[in-house]
Amino acid sequence: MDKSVSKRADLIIAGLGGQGILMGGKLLATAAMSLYRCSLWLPSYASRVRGGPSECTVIFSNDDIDSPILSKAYAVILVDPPQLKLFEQRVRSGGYLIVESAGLNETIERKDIKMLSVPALNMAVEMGDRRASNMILLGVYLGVADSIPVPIVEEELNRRFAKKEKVRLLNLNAFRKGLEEAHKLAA
Amino acid sequence: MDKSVSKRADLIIAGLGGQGILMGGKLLATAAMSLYRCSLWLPSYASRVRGGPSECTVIFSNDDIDSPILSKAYAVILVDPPQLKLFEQRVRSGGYLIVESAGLNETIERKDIKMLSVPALNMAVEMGDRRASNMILLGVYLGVADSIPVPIVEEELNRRFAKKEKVRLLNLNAFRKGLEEAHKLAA
Amino acid sequence: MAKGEIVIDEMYCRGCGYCADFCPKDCVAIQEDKFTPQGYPLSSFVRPEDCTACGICSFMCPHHAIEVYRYVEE
Amino acid sequence: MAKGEIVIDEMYCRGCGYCADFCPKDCVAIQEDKFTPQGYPLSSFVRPEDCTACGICSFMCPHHAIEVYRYVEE
Amino acid sequence: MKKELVSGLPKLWAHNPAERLECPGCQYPLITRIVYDVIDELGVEGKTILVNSSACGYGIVLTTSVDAMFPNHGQGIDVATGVKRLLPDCFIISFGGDGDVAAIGAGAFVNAAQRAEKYSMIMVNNGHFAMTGGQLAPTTLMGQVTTTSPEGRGPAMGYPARMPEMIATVQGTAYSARGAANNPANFLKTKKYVKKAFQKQIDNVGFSFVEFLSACPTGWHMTPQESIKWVEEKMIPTLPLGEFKDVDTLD
Amino acid sequence: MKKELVSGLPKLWAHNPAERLECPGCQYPLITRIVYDVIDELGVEGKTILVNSSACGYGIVLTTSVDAMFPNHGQGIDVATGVKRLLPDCFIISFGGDGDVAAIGAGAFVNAAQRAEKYSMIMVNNGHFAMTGGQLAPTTLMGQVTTTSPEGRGPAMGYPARMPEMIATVQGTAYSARGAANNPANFLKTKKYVKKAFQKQIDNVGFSFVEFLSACPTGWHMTPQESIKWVEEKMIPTLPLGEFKDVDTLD
Amino acid sequence: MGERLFVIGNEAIGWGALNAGCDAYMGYPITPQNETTEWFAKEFPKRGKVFVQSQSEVGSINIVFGAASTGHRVMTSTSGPGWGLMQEGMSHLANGELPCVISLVQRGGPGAGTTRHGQMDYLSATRGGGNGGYKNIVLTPASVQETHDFVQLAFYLADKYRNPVIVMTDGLLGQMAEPLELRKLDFGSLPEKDWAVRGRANQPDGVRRVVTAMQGLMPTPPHPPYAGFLDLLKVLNEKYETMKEAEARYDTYMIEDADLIIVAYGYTARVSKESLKIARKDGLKVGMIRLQAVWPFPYEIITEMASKGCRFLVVEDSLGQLLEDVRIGVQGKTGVHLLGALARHDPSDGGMILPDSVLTEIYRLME
Amino acid sequence: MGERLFVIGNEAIGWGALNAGCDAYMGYPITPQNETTEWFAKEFPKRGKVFVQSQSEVGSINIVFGAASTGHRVMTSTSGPGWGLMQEGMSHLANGELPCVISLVQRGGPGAGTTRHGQMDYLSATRGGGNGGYKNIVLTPASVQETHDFVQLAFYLADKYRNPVIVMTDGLLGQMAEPLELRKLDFGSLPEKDWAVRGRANQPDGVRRVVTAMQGLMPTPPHPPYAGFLDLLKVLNEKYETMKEAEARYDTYMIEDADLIIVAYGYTARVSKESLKIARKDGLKVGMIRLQAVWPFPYEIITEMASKGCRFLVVEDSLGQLLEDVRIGVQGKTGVHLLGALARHDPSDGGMILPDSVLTEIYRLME
Ligand SMILES: Cc1ncc(C[n+]2csc(CCOP(=O)(O)OP(=O)(O)O)c2C)c(N)n1
Ligand SMILES: Cc1ncc(C[n+]2csc(CCOP(=O)(O)OP(=O)(O)O)c2C)c(N)n1
Ligand code: SF4
Ligand code: SF4
Ligand code: SF4
Ligand code: SF4
Repeated sequence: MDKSVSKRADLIIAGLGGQGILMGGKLLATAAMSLYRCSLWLPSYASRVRGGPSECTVIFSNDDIDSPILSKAYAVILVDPPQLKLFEQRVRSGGYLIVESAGLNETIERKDIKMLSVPALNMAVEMGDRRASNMILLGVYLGVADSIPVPIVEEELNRRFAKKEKVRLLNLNAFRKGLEEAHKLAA
Repeated sequence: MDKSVSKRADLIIAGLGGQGILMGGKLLATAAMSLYRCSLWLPSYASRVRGGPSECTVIFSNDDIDSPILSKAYAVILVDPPQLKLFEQRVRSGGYLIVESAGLNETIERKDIKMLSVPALNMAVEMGDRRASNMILLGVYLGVADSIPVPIVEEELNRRFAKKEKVRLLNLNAFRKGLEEAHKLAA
Repeated sequence: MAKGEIVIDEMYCRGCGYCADFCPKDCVAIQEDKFTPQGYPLSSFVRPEDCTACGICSFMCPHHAIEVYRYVEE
Repeated sequence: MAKGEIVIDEMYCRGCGYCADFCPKDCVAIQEDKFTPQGYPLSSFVRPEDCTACGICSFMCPHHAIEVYRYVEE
Repeated sequence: MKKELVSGLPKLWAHNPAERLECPGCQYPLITRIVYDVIDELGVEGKTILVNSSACGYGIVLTTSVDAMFPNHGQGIDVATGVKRLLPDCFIISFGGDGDVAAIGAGAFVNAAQRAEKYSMIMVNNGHFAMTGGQLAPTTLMGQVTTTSPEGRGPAMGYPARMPEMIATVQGTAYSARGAANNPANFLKTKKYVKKAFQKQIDNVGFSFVEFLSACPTGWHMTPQESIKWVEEKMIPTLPLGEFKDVDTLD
Repeated sequence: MKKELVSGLPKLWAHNPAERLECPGCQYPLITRIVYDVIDELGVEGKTILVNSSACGYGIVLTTSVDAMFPNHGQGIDVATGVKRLLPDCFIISFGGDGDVAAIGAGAFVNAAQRAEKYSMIMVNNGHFAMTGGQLAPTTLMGQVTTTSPEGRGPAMGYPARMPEMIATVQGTAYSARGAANNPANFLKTKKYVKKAFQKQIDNVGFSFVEFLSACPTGWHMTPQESIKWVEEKMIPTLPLGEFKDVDTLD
Repeated sequence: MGERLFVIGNEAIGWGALNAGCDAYMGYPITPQNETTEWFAKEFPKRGKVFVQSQSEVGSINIVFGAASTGHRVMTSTSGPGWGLMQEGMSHLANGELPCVISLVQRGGPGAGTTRHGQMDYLSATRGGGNGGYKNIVLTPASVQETHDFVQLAFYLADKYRNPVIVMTDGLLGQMAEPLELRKLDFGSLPEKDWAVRGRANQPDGVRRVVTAMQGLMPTPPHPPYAGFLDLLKVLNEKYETMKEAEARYDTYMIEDADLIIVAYGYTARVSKESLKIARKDGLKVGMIRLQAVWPFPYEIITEMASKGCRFLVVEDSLGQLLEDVRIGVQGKTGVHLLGALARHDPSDGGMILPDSVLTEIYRLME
Repeated sequence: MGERLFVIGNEAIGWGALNAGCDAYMGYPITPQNETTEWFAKEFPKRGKVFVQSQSEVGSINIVFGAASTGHRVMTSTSGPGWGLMQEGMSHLANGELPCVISLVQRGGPGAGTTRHGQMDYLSATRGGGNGGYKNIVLTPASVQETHDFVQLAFYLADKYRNPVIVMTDGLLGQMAEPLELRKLDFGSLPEKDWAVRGRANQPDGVRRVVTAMQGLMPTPPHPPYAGFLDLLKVLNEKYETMKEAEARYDTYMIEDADLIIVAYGYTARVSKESLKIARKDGLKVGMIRLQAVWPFPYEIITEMASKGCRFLVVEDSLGQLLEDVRIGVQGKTGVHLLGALARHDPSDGGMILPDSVLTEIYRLME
C-alpha cells in the first residue's frame, strides 16, 4: 500500500467471541472517519454460541466503499491461530497476515504475503491483563499498514475509554507496545 | 320452459332473513338431486345483520351448471314486495315473478314476464302459522314451472321434517295449497 | 296515583318484553296483537296509574325505546 | 474419613465455581492457575478426605462435569 | 304539572337507528348504556375514545357520539394500548367480546395488565362467539351446546374461563370485577363497578377491567325471558358477580 | 472397596458436547437435569417427547436422548398441544423461556390451561430475553437494568409477571409451582415440584406448570456467584417459591 | 351413480378430509368458513378423531405444527384475517418440512373487508405470505365435488413432498351446495413417515427423532438435524423445483382456435364459462384455461397460446393478482386484460362478478 | 462536512426516525434488528417520546394501529418470524389507511432460518403477505446514510398516501457501521391529519372521528364510515395506481452501453457494484440498476433495456424473488439469470454472497 496517498485500506480481524475482535475493528473504523471520506465496519459472529467464531471487516477509503464484504483484505489479524489455513487465503497479494503466536504451530504456504507472528497474549499477560492482546495486534497492524496516523487512533482510544482510566491506560500502552513490535518485526 | 324435457330449471328466492328463503331453496335443490344430474343451491345473505336481505339461487340441470350465480332466472319468488322493481329485472323473458301480495302496492312494467301475486301470508295465517308462507310460494312456483314432479318434492319435504310431525304436516299442506293456488292463477 | 309516565318509541321497540318483566308495578306489557312497524310485538304502557317513574323499564330496555318522565310540582 | 470421591471432567468444567460454593464440606475449589482445555479456570477436588459423597457438587454443576461415587462395603 | 326526564336514550347517543342492528332482547346495549352514562357522569366525554373489537358490538358501539375505533377481532386490546400511550390525557375504553379477551386476545390482555396499561377494558361475555354463529368460547359453560360443542361442552374441551379472577392476580391490574343485568339491582351494581374501573384510569392507577354477563337470546336459541333465566341460573353460579381487585396503588 | 455412582450425567443424556453451548454458570441445565432425571424415575422415557421453544434452551435441551422438537420462540405451547392431542399416550414436556410463556406465548399459555391440556410446561425464568441480548421480559424485576430498560424497569414498564400465581386461578390447571436452584435444598424441592407436575400428566388430571428461576450470569453481566445471590436476594422475594395449585380433579 | 349427499363446499372439505384418512382438525371460527370448523366439531370426536378449537389462528397453525410432527394427517381451515395470522406458522411448517393441509376459504380484503367472498389471497398463498421465501402447492377447486376430491389430493401431495398444501376456495364456493359423491381416491403409495416423533420406544430403530423449525430439516435417522442453513436452502430449492415440474394443474376449454382466452379459477371460472358459451354461440372465438392449481403455475401453456397471438382476459375477484402470473406467462407478446373486483355488481359486501359483466367484457374486447 | 456519527444501520433507523419527528416506537426483540429496539428504548423515553416493548409482533403491529390512529408518527421494526406475525396487522393498517413505518431487517428463512441476514422477504413485502391484497411502498436503502434518509422519506410517503411504508434492509446492513451525517430532510408539506382520533373536544369541528379496519376507510367528517366495500376497493385501487406512477425509485450505473445489467438492492447491490467495476476494467460491458424501492417496481426501465437486447443478472440473497419482477419487466425478450442464496459462500448461517462469486458469474455469462 502506498503510505503517502492512502486512498483505501482494508482489514479483516478474526478470532473467537470475547477476544475484543469487534471492538478493535470499530475503534479503527471510527478513528478513520476524520481522515477518510468513507469508513466501514462490518461485524460477523455466530448467533447462538457465545464464544464462537467472530470476525469483522474494516474498510476506509476516499472513494465510495462498494462491497462491505471482503473476499480478501490487505491485512488480516488472526487472534485464533487454529484458523490459519482459512485466513491465509483471505490476504491480498503483497499483504500481511498478523497472527497470535500462542497456539500457533503451523506456518503459511503462500509466498506473496507476509506473516507476522506476534506473542500478543504473553505480552498482554505481562502487562497485567490478557484482554489487552487485541490492542497489541491492532498496534502491530498500524505499524505495518500505517493507514491512519497514530495520534488519531490514540485520540479515539482515549475518547472511547475516557470514563475508565485504568482500561484506557492499559489499552493505550498495549497499542503502543504493538507499534513497537511492528517496527521490530519490520526491521 | 318445456315441461316434458326439463333439461334445466332455475329460480331465485329473495326476501328477508327469517322468512325461510334459504330453507325453501335448499329443499327444492335437494329434491332435484334424484332427477337431474346437477343441482345447485347458493345462499346469499347479509353478514352482520340478522333479518337483512336474503336471497338464494337454485339451479337444476342435466348439463353441467357453470355459473352458480344467475343474472336472471326463469322464476323469481319474492317474499319481500318492496323489492319488486329490483327483482322485476332478474326474470328471464317468458318467466314468472311470484310475489307475496301482502304489502305489494305496485306492479311490474315488463310485458314479457308474468307476475303472480299470491296472498301467501294471509293463507298461512289462516292455516295457523305465518311461517308456512314460504311453502305456499314454493308450491305456486312448482305449479307453474313443473320442474320437479310433485311427489318427489313431497317426499323430500317429508324426509326433512320427519322428526317434527306438526311442522311436516303444516308445510306439506301449505305446499299443496300453493299448488292449488298456482292452478287457480294459471286458469 | 301516577308519579310519572313513560313513552315507548315504536321505531325502536323490538318486543323483547324486558320492560314488562322488570317493571316493579306491572305497568308495562307486551301486546301480542299489536306490532311495531318492523313487525315486532309492541310493548305498551298498560297500567299508567301505578307508575312510580322509577326508570327501570327504560334502563333495562336494550333498544332504548322507552323514555320515563317524572311529574314534578311546579 | 472419605465416604466417597468425585471425578471432574476437564472437558466439561467451565469454572463457574458452583461446586465449590455448594460443597458442604469445602472439598472442591477453583484453581485459578489451572485451566481447562477450553481456557476456563478448572475446578479441583482439593480436600477428598471430607467428602461424604452427598452428590451436591454434581447435581449443582450446570455443565454436568462431576461424577460422584460413594464407597460401598462389599 | 311539569315533566322531568328520568331515563331515556343513553348519554353520548348518536341518533342513528340504521346502525342499531342488535337482536331483539340482546343485552349488549345495556353495558353500552352503562358505559356511556358513566362517561357522561365523570365528565370525560370530550376526551373519550372507544375502541371496540367485540363482534356484535360493532354496530352497537357505533351508536356513540364520541371518537370510536373498530379494529379487527382480538386487536382492540393492543390498539387501545397504542391510543392511550400516544394520548395519555384521553380517556380510553376498550370493548371486547369473550372471544376477544379470553381467546384470541388473551396474550394481549394479560400483557396489557402486566404492563399496567392505563385504560379500561370491558369484556362482554355472552358465552359463545355470537357473530360467527355461536361457536364455543373459552367462557362457554360446562354442558352448554354450541355449534362447535354440539354435544355440550365436556371436560375434553376445558373449563369456563374466569377472566376477572385471573387478571386480579396480575400486579398491574388496579381493578377487576364481574357484573350482569339479569335484574335492575345487578344493572345498578354493574354501573358502580364500571364507574370504579373508570375512576382508576382517571387516577392513573393501572389497568382496570369489568366483565359483563350478557344474554344473547338469538344466539342461544331462547326467548329473551329464557335467556335472562340462563344468565341467572347457569352463568352466575359459575361466574360469580362481584369485585376481585380494587387497589389505589400497584406497589 | 466398590464404588457406586451417586450422581453424574443426567439420565436421558445424549453425549454430545458439541451441542452444549450454554454459558459458564448458566443454571438452565439444572432444570433440564431435574426434568431428565424425573422422566427417568417415572419410567416414561420411551414415550417422552420434549418440546422446547425457550431460546437458550435450544442447545441445552438438544442434549436429551429422547424425541425432541424445536419450534420457534413462543410456539412451544401450542405445538405441545398438537403433539399431545395426537399422541395422548405419550409424555409431553414443553420448555419455554419467560419470553415464551409470559410475553409472546401468554395467550397460548392461558388457553392451554383453560382447555386443560394434559401436558406439563416448564418455564425457565432468567429475568430477561437472554438469547436476543438481554432485553426486558415481563418477568424482569423492578429496577432491573436490561438493554430495553437501560435506566432500570420503572412502573411505566409495568410489573413483574407472576405466572404460576396467575395460572393457578384457571380451572384447567392441575398443578402450579415455582422453584429455583439457588442452593441444594431448593434444587431438591424443585425436583419434587417437577415430579408432582409430571404425575398430574400421567394421571391425566390437567395442565401442569412449574416456573424455574434460573441464574444467567453472562446475560446479567455478573459472576456466577453474584448471579446466585441475585436469584436469592432479588428474585425470590418478588417471586416466592412454592406451590400455588395442586389438585387431583378439576371439577 | 352412487349415493350422493347434497352439501355445501365447506362441508365437502370435511368429507374430503375424512376420505383422506385425516386424523385431526384444529381451527378457529371465521366467516365464511365456519361450517368447516363446525363439521369437524360434529363429525370428528364421535369417530375418535381429534378436534381442537384453538384460541386463534396463530394457535391453529402451531397446533397443526405439533400434530403434523407426529406423522398423522392433520389440517386446519381459515379465511381472511385468520389467514394473515397464519403466515408465520406457514413459514415454520415449510422450514420443518411438515406435511399438512390448509383450507383457505377466501373472503374480501384487505383487513376485515367483507366476510362474504373474494379472490384476494392469491398472492399471499402463492408467494409465501410469511417470512423467508417458501412455496406450497395451492389447489383451486371450482365445485363441491372437486373440493372434496382436491382435499384428498392435497393430503397426498403434502405427504409426497413433506410440505404444507393449501386448498383455496372462497366464500361463495364454500356456501354453495351441490351433490357430492363420497369416494376415496387412490393416488399411489407414499413413503413411511419415519421422521415423525412418537416417543423413542415407538421408533422401530430406537433412535430419537428431532423436529425443528430453527435450522431446517428433520433428517431421517441418523440425526441430529444440524444441517447447515445452506443445506436447508438446497433441499428446499430442489423440492420446489420438482413441484414446479410435476404439479401444475389446469383444464382448458375451446382454446384451440381461440382469439381470446379467459384465465380464471374458482367461482369466477364458472361464471366465465357460462359467458364464454354464450359468446361462442355468437361465433366469438373465446376459450378458457381454468386453473386447478395456482402454484405451481402453468406458465408454458400461457406462453404457448400468447405466441400464437391469443389475447387474455383474467377474471378474478381482486384488484389483479392472478393477473401477475398471466403477465409473466404472456411475456408482453399480446394483451392481458383484467375483469376484477371493481366489476363486483353491488357496492355492499355481497357483490360478486356476474356472468353478464364477463359477457359484456368479452364483447368489448372482441369488437 | 457536518458532524458525523459512526453508527450501525440499525441505529441509523432510530436517528432517521428522530429526524422525521417520529413520536412513538413499539417493538419486540428479534435478531438481527435488536439494536433498533434498544436504540429507541434508550433515546425515546428521555426525550418524552413513547417507547413500548410489546409482548409479540402481533402486539407491535396492533399497538402501531392504535398509535397511528391518533395522527402521530409511529413505527415498529422487526425481522424474519416477527415479520410473519405482522402480516394480519399490515392488512388491517392498509384497510384503515393508517400511515406508519415498518422497518424490516431481513434475515434468512423460511422459519427461524438464520438470525443473520438474507433477502428473503421480498415477495411478502411487495405482494402484501397478509390477507386481502394490499400494497405498500417498500424502500430499500443500501448504506447507513441512506437508511437514515429513507426512514425520513418513509414517514413522508406514509403520511402522503395514508398507507404503511416499509423500509427494508437486512442483517448485514443493519449490523454494519458507517459514518452518518444527521440531517433533517424536507419533502414538502402534507395535509392536516383531520381524520385522527383525539377525543371529540379536541376535534376542531366537534364531530366524532371513526377509525375502522372492518370495512375500510376513515372518511374525514362527516362520518360514519359506511363506505361500501366496493368503495373501499376503488379508493385503494386508485391510491395504489398513483403510487405506481409516482414512487418507483432506482439508480443506474453504466447501463447505457451495457450488454449485461445487474439488478439488485441492498447489500447485494453493493457487493455487485464492486464486481461490476472490476469487470468493467476488464472491458466487459456490465451495468447495474440498483433498486431504492422494490414496490413500486420500475418495470419500464427493465423493459426498455431488454428491448435493446440487454441480458440481466439478478443478484439477491434468496431463492429468486426479485427475479420474478425482473422477469415481468424483461417480457421474455432476453435472458434473466439468478445469482441467489445458493451462492452463499458458507454452509453455516453466516454465509453471504461475496464479490468474487458475482465476478465469476459475470465472466461466465459474458464468455
Ligand atoms: C383473526 C380473526 N379471526 C377470526 C375472526 C372471526 N371472528 C369475528 S368475531 C369472532 C368472535 C366473536 O366472538 P366474541 O369476541 O365473543 O364477540 P361476540 O360476537 O360474541 O360479541 C370471530 C371468531 C376475525 N374477524 N379475525
Ligand atoms: C416471532 C419471533 N419473535 C421474536 C423472536 C426472537 N427471539 C428469539 S428468542 C427470544 C426471547 C428469548 O427469551 P426467553 O423466551 O426468555 O428465552 P431465553 O433466551 O431467556 O432462554 C426472542 C425475542 C423469534 N425468534 N420469533
Ligand atoms: S324492553 Fe324495550 S324493546 Fe323490549 S319490549 Fe320493552 S320497550 Fe320494547
Ligand atoms: S460446578 Fe461444574 S462447571 Fe462449575 S466449576 Fe464446578 S465442576 Fe466446573
Ligand atoms: S347475536 Fe347475541 S350478542 Fe349478537 S346482537 Fe344478537 S343477541 Fe346480541
Ligand atoms: S445467556 Fe444466560 S440463559 Fe442463555 S446460556 Fe448464557 S447464562 Fe444461560
